[in-house]
Amino acid sequence: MGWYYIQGILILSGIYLMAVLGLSLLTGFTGLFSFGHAGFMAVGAYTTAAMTIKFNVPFILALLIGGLAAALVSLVIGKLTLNLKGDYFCIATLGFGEAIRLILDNVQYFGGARGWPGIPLKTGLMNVIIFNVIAVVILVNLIKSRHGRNLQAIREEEMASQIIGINVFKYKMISLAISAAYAGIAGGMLAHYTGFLQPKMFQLIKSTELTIMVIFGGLGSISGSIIGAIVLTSLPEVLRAFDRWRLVVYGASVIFIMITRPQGLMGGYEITITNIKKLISRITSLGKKKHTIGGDN
Amino acid sequence: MSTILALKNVTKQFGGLTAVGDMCFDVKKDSISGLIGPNGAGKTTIFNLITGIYNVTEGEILFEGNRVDGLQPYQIADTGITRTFQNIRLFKKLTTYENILTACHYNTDYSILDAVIRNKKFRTGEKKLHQQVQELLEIMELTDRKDAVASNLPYGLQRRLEIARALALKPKLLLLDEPAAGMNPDETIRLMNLIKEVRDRFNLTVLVIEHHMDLIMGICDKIVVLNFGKKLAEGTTQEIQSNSKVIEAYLGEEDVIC
Amino acid sequence: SPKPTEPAAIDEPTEDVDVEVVNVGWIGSLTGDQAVWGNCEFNTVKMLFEEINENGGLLGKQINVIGYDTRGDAMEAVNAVRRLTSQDKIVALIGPNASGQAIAISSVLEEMKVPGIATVATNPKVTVDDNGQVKPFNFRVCFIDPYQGAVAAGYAKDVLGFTKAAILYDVADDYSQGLTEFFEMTFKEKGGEIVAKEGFKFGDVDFRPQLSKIKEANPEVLFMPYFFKEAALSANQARELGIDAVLMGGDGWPSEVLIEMAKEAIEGSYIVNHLDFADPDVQDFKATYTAKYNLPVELNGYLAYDAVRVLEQAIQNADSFDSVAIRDALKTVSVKGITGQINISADTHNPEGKDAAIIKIVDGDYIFQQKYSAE
Amino acid sequence: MLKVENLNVYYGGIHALRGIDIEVQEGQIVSIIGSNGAGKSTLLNAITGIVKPKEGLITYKGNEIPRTPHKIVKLGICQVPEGRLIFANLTVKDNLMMGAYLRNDKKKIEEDLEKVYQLFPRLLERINQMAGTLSGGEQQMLAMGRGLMSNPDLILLDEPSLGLAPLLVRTIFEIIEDIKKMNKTILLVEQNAYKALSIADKAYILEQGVIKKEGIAEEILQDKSILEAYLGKAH
Amino acid sequence: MSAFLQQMINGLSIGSVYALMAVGYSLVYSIMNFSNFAHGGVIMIGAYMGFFLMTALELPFAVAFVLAAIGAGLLAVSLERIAYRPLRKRNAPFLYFIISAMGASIFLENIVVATIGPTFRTYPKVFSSTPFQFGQISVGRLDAIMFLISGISLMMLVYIIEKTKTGMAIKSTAYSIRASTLMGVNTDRIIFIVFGLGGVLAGIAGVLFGMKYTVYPQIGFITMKSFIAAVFGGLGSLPGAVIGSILLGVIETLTAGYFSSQYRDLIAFILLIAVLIWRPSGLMGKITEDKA
Ligand SMILES: Nc1ncnc2c1ncn2[C@@H]1O[C@H](COP(=O)(O)OP(=O)(O)OP(=O)(O)O)[C@@H](O)[C@H]1O
Ligand SMILES: Nc1ncnc2c1ncn2[C@@H]1O[C@H](COP(=O)(O)OP(=O)(O)OP(=O)(O)O)[C@@H](O)[C@H]1O
Ligand SMILES: CC(C)C[C@H](N)C(=O)O
Ligand SMILES: [Mg+2]
Ligand SMILES: [Mg+2]
Repeated sequence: MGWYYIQGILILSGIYLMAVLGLSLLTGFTGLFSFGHAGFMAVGAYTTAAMTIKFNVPFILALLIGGLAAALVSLVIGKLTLNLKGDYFCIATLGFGEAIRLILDNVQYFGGARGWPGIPLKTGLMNVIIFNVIAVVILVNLIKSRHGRNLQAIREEEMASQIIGINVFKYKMISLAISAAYAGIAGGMLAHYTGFLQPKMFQLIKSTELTIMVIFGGLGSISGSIIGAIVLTSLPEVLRAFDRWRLVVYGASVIFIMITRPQGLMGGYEITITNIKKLISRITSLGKKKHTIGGDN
Repeated sequence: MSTILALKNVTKQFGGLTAVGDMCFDVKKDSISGLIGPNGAGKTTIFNLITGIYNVTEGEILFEGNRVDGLQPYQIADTGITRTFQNIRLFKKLTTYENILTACHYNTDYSILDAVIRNKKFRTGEKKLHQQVQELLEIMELTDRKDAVASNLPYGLQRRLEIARALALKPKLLLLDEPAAGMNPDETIRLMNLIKEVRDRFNLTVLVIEHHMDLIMGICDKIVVLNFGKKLAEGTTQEIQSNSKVIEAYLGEEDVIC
Repeated sequence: SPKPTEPAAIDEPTEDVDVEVVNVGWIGSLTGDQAVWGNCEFNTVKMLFEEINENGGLLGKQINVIGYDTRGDAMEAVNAVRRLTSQDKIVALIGPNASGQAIAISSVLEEMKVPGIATVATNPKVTVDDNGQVKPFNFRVCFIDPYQGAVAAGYAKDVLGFTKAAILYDVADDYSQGLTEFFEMTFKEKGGEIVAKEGFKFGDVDFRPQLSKIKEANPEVLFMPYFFKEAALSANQARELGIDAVLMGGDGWPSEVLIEMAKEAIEGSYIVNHLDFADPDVQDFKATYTAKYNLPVELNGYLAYDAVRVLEQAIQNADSFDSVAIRDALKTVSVKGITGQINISADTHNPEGKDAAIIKIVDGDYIFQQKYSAE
Repeated sequence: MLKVENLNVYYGGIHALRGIDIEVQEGQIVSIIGSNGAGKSTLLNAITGIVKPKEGLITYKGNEIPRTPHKIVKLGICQVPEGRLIFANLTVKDNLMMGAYLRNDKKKIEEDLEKVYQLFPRLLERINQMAGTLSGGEQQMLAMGRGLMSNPDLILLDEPSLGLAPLLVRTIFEIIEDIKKMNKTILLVEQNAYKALSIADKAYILEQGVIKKEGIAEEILQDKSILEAYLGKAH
Repeated sequence: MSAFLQQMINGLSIGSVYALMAVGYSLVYSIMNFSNFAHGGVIMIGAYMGFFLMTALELPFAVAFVLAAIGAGLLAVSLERIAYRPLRKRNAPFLYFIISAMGASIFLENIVVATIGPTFRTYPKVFSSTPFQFGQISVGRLDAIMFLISGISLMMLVYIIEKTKTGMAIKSTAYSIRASTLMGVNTDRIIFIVFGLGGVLAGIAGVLFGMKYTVYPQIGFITMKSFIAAVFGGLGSLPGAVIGSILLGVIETLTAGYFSSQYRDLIAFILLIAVLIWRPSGLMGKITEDKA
């Protein structure tokens, strides 16, 4: 296996990781489930590509503009839908995600449904890594602050959050906007990695894949999301050898994970230096007994 | 003593049902007042109206002289009113410590940007919060359970944690909805003392709903009795205990055992 | 259906190109709506290179064909070509079997400097970019849509004598859009009238709202420039709604499946095709293929055959497996294919002067009418 | 009628019931008292099959009870659960009818429905209201009423007086005595120990998953030391 | 005028396809409170079963139809066993069910691709393709049949749910499995019945869909629309599902017929969002207020 190929998988994992980190904030820490994140990726992707191609904006700046555009769109969507309960919110986001795609289908300026080839290839391993490191730091710092705690309170118990003075709607908006910005940047990186954009790339199934990654890693665990993104992005590549059984295996694994380990790989735990130390001391005290990270069942 | 909370002709209807009708009463600052009445009389509904969870159909609610009806629940919390719930609503998967810490968020004002770059403002703010949590844990005698996940706490402690969480807001008015439900007599008495203590320490005004008459009679300066969404009586504990309408509708003839 | 070669079976490709085995890539739909075509194309490519290998290979080397499925999806096609060019180190690519995918991958071929020969991708943009610049590494062996559209329009107007045409097309497909555009242009130029033009999107199965509108416009001929599945469904629905116009399609139609699905509805329809299936020149190939795979040859098989011949010739002319050298050789290749003489033009990378074959569906059979060429 | 022997229940690592033995005679009221978290609800849940004991034998009318709750209900055992568990999405009436789910005697069901309305006139007033919007006390009445609708032989009550107004608390205990008069057997879990003991024939005191004391209810009620030790010093 | 009527007929016919799919969807939602995205997969398998029973085994249509419906019902029930029951026993949040369902749908689609192959198949002709002709307007025979079958199955379902004890048990189980158990409801059986019924409906929808269009592994995709229709009408409300479907079919058709066919799907989704904003629980869904 050539380095070029491995690098490709890493870049792709990194791109999805970016989106998954955002979704993790929304789903894992705020308790909102979105099936429309592919839509935000699409907004970011098309905006970024338009910036670099049509307006000659430098790539990094264009990415940020792409993220911003996705965040702005998310604010409009949030304004309309964040009051919906549970599954209806989920479905509304699904509707929006699909609507964004269908609108792009009709924007001939970007090639419409047929797609937009020839986007310059600018996404490299280096800039993906840098963006992700920054994204993780921002996320961790946010979560370990009063603002992050407010989000988690909303996840746990919405009415009680109101009562302790949390502006639930505002915080949901913030969470949605940040996660959309992450997805938007991911979209921009994707555009400049594949060199080709087509609205079809951002179908519902993409949103689902992102959610699967978050859940696979474990809701409310950033390290889980990171592992989830990398494992699940490379899985289909690794499974290419299975040929047409590839997606059969993929589908079966999704079910298998859900029914055997529904709390996800990390089950809400984080890999941190202190946790690793704890783990090591536990392992040593347990003697030779094998132990998984995060312990609990 | 001045009036801190006033309900003026407050009505709440659900479809055709008038859950609360033309309700008027005042709560004096620094007092402990009781709200009692038969099941379904509209007590919880009044709490829901005061805290903005339901909108009033008619009438006004004044807090420290300002209208609060029509505000969002979080805005009402801003003005200094908070509550506990009849059906406990803790942040179930968070620990005792985290439950209180979250509720302390008011007492610092660093922004999201401050948090992301971890500047001085953030660090001093956080430090303040953690100190406050420690204090509250001690007062509410929860220190030894601070790392327990809320949903695993025994019922009694869960109720106490709800009160601690409410206190973290440094409220002026605390509404307690059946804080002693599911507690045995002994625990009820301890709770009663705790409420008094907390009131003195934090300069609180308390409005409490209870069906345990020991508690109500033991701590309330004033009692409002509801029946069918209307005010049936209002007065001191003695007045209420001897009020024949109250006895008929709520207390019953014999001496009630908690 | 036959299994594609397992990419897993390939040994670690060495960085050095000068080894005994050289990789040639293929992509196309092995699954999805056009799987019948993709499979036939892949089978053909594999079969021909096996023959070549048996006869001593090319320039003394054995050729290994690596193929990936695109599910008919442009994005998948891009991924597959990236993998072929970077990991599998192919020297040239054959396929894919539709314009949408071919246009999407063209920039990857340019970036990786690996030449590709499209089989049946007829949209002009496959080899030429928006500014009319030819794409250095993209070639094809079929005629293009301006020509195909003109042939269809010309035949409808001049030979069949229709003056009122309607078009139903797939907005999500480059091929369908291109063909529509050129049909419309020529038909109007020739004095005909387009009385209705309606779109749908890939994946749709119900076309009755659009067809009802078309029916209102009362056309004499209904042009349906898209693939056979949609063609069959929409033809059935058109008849059901009482549209009795003559139906006409492009090279997206020819397939056994079409007849199977819509035998009655498409009776008497016309198709613009790349070749006459009954042409004596193609019978050999047809026989060998059917003997080997026990399947009929689909349209793509013939063009894949020609693509292999073109590539073979180019490699021999270049006398090297260097991708750039092969590209240079491709620019001037001239071989006799089974769909006609193929002279690649250095300016457009298209074969020059290939005639179209008009086919009529009679009694559920593809019956050749005449060669027809638009001037 | 009901016999529980050496019952052990675990929640993960928590050993919630440690070798419980109890016995309920037909026609009796048996009270189980104990502080929060003692395991009272767990005991009832184990009897109705909601939680699966790790060890132990439960026999009803001499036969070992089945494992699945719905089969247990069929035997005539009915639980009015803690926290009410009414069907919030059904009307009051439908909730009551769900109580009679296993019954087919239409006439008798109508009669019992009338009886429930008599006991709890408030429910009649709210007959078409969605149960989820009832007040806490109303929900408790509904849960009781629903339990009665199944016309059980053995009825398990888990803190039926929780959240009820004083007057109603008394009514509830009267109703419990009425139910007993209807020749039913009652296993009662209560915080309100005095009330519970005063109507019971027999009582068990449960502490941290272990039976600390059992005996005739009246005797326990007289025993000051027990009262102080297990029921608090308040009285 | 006749053009308009024809478009209305088209809309009704598309709507009844959606309805057949949406009702099964909604039924499962009404009890499990999650969107069973594997429903599309069951429809697809149903369509294949009908096809092979008729072609490979050469069974008469009626027999194949019934067997395919039963087969799909069994498939749905087994899916419940494998993919949902373990989650149910664990009280997992609804999203986990959705994800598991999506996994199932990916699995079903691709197992068909891998085994039967990706090409599409055409049903043998059962009903004549000559439509009923009313002046200028034509109504396809199959369309009329589908319309009828959606109507009948809906009425049967509504009867079961609203008028029978089993129906009440379905509703109570939907709310709380635990409490229902305590009423003596065999909740496993209720869930079995619901999934079985949903599966049978899916099978019926699959066969009819296959006959009308074709059979291919991606049929499930079309259920997206019926899902929208179900949300539209109010999730969990069966009449809502049908009304939503018919409305969606008609609106889509009119959009395509009088506005632009490209915007057909977009309009569908915009409508979905508009309805949710206007009525957060769909046209016929119940709005429940959270009670403190
Ligand atoms: N959201 C609602 N919709 C319809 N009716 C409601 C709603 N909320 C409360 N009610 C009705 O309003 C009345 C008052 O209810 P409330 O919860 O305030 O009673 P309460 O006094 O707190 O009783 P309890 O002591 O039993 O808790 C009840 O009859 C109840 O059924
Ligand atoms: N589902 C559960 N998971 C884990 N632990 C549980 C669970 N249910 C109960 N427990 C624990 O088991 C013990 C017994 O609980 P149980 O509910 O039976 O007590 P109880 O006597 O009914 O208390 P209360 O008076 O509060 O109702 C408690 O320590 C409780 O925390
Ligand atoms: C197989 C062919 C019908 C493909 C078509 N000519 C295209 O360019 O997409
Ligand atoms: Mg209340
Ligand atoms: Mg209990």
